[in-house]
Amino acid sequence: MAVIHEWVQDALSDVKSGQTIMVGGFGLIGAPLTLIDGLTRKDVGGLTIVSNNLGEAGEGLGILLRQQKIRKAIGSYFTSNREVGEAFKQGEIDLQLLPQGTLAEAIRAGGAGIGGFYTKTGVGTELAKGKEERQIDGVPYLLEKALRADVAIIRAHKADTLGNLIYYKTARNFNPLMATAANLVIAEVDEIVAPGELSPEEIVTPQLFVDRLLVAKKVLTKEGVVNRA
Amino acid sequence: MAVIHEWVQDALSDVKSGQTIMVGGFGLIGAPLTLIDGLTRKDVGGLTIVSNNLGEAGEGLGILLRQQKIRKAIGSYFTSNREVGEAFKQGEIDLQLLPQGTLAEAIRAGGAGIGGFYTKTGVGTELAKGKEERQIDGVPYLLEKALRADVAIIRAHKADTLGNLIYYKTARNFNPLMATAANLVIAEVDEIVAPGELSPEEIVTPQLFVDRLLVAKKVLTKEGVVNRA
Amino acid sequence: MSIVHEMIAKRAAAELQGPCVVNLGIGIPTLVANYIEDDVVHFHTENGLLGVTEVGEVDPNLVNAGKLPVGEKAGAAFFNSAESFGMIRGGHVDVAILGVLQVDENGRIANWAIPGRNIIGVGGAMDLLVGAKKVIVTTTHTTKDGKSKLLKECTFPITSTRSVDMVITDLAVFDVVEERLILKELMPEVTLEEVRRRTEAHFIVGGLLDEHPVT
Amino acid sequence: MSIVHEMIAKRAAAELQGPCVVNLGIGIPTLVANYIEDDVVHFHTENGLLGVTEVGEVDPNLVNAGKLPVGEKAGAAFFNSAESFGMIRGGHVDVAILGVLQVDENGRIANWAIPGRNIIGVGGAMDLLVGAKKVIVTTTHTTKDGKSKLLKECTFPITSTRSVDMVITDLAVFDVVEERLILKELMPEVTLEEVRRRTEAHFIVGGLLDEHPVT
Repeated sequence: MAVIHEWVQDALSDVKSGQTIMVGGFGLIGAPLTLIDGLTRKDVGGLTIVSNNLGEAGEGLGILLRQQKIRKAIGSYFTSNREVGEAFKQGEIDLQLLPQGTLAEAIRAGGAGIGGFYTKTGVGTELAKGKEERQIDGVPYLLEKALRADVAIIRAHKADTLGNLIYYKTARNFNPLMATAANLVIAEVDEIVAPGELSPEEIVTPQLFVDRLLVAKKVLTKEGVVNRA
Repeated sequence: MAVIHEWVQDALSDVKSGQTIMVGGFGLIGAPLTLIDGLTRKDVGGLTIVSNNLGEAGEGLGILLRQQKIRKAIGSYFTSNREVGEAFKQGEIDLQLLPQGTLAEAIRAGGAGIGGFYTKTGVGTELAKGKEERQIDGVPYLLEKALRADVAIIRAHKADTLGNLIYYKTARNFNPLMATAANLVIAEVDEIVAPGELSPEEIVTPQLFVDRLLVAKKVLTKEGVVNRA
Repeated sequence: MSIVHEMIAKRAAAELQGPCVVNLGIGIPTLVANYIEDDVVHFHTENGLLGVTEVGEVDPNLVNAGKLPVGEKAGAAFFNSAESFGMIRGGHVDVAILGVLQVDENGRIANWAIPGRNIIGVGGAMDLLVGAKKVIVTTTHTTKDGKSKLLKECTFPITSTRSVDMVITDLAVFDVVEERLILKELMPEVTLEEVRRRTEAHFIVGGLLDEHPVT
Repeated sequence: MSIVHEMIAKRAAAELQGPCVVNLGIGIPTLVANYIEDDVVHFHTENGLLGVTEVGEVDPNLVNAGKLPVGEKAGAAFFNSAESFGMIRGGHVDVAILGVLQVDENGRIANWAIPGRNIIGVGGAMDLLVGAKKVIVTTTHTTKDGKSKLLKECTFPITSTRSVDMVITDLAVFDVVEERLILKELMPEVTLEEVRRRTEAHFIVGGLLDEHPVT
């Protein structure tokens, strides 16, 4: 059940320094660009960010990185922003690298009350270091722990006023998972419609997961990130 | 990618005695009634059935039970068919009882290459017997193993000819999960349409999970199970 | 269902205030929906629907966890069983209202098995107990043959090590605080003496005991 | 992309016969789709689409794992990242075609990290290695400075303990059988001698070596 906010700073009002924040998107695709922009204008620091990437150099979460507001990042592919590696070498940021499927599954587990799970992915590799390995029916698996966050900021296509969400093409990615795995879930959307306008069969994120809604003001277009007219 | 079958016995042609078979449905709702009926007419035995229930007395999977074709059942609620308890007392059937959420999660895990998972559900109860308990971040969890099957028979609403599936209201239940967790997946549906007729955003079971399609001949109506005109 | 059941359901309904997601068990809990007019109370049924409302035209494929026909309200959503129990286990359901066979004096319940009977089913009971933020139990105070359902210890297998939050019977309402039953209200025309006589479990009488809360 | 890359991609495309679900990695693998006309070959991209086809009108929110614009064909489906990797890890993807940095003589690959460089990313590589039924590697045979990418042992961190099934380079095609590289084909105008000279890894020359399979 969602509250609709007009201003991004109102939507972000309970975000505090030191929190863990999940951020949807695969690079800029499906990223909550308005809410990320709001974070760059907010006086918070020491954040732990759970997101597949840290944006690109100076774009999206890449701005938060430059602002040194990120203490730690948990993701699968930081290569898309070469400044992450620099910051890591300088000791400015902690990184936890997970295979993309493990990242997605760990977030889903966090949202579903699953404490951890055994995956085949990563067994025998550098990313298995420090993780418990266990045979199940003769096959080796790694134990991976669930991930949860204080806040999730996500991007969807349409919401109804209750907070039900549908997504758009490959902008779906991590967003429906993160919607389940945080204490406070804030979604930015293209459009907010009345309950009943979204088919009950096509709703991807039922409203019980969503706390706050905001209409997107920054959107990804063919020409890059622009302010919506 | 699916092959369309006209006759139920062709759709069931690779089902063999001793196999593990997942059967969709919550009671008769969303159960693949045509395929179950096909199983009752097929010379197979010693089956392990994974299904929330074993139908009702003399209905659905309840017929297979009377035919003594079921060696073992894994499910969450056998109470809806009192003959299950009788068969169990007589030693005619093995039962493995799981909480409904654990059953659903174990099937999903089997389909997703997850070997096992830690759930809070059932800790400290009779259903925890013989299961590993483990603290994660100070909270006790039980280890539950993934479930897989040789064959899944499921019920969907519409398919396209590739095998993409959508479901109907609460007849969805376990069906999309079982579609992922068996070596051979057979779906019965109300209607088969051309690719592109189902919206890519609303498809619940993508076609890579589905091997065989059959149009339902036995359907659940307000008057009970009837043959489709 | 009897008047007694309706009275219990009505009292449980009074607990559902403001925006909340509520899962109703089979039996008395199902009746609770009849006493809710608030549009911000959303009913979840674990077989895969959020937004349950009263049945309009009967659809055999639109049912609740008791396999009874229901309706879907505007803004409802359907989902699969893993998603549904992810909601429950993951702490996204605010309140579960459940029937029970027994409650012990620590507020733990037994509601899924009777040893020696052909009742071999647990369904969603254990998931709801570990996952719902608040669990309210609705039950007749005694069995048909007059035995207390509120016992020192459950003789049937427990559903969870978690204590419920509230027990509503035809005689009284108990809060469960720090694993102790606190008598909070008496139902109309019920005396404290009667509750004492018909309750095996030890309970504490609350400081502000209200004898006639339901009018 | 160069003619060499196109040649490698074309050879890989020849492996995709009949109904199959194929995941294409970034780089040379992406080119493979250009050589597939068979309607029963379905491309999966791990960011959430089955039914990738060539891009029509560019949509910034319709991309592949390399974040390049793609199209969706009739019968395509979108899904979230957990569902997508459930498909991969769960064994529902028939073939993965991947780029590599190095291959060892047991057919194990390194394709996700270069120690000392600011490349801190693994993406879906490890999931594809453990989950895809068949893994085909496409790569130039040597690095830009002429060093063999087929090594006795990988010097970069390996992606999985699983060996791939086939290695396709601009010089040759190798099957991996019981963790050994079997030279299966030579690319046009390439001699066995040249392959030997430019390959550090030990390999076995297959019995039916075909020197000019691609015309």
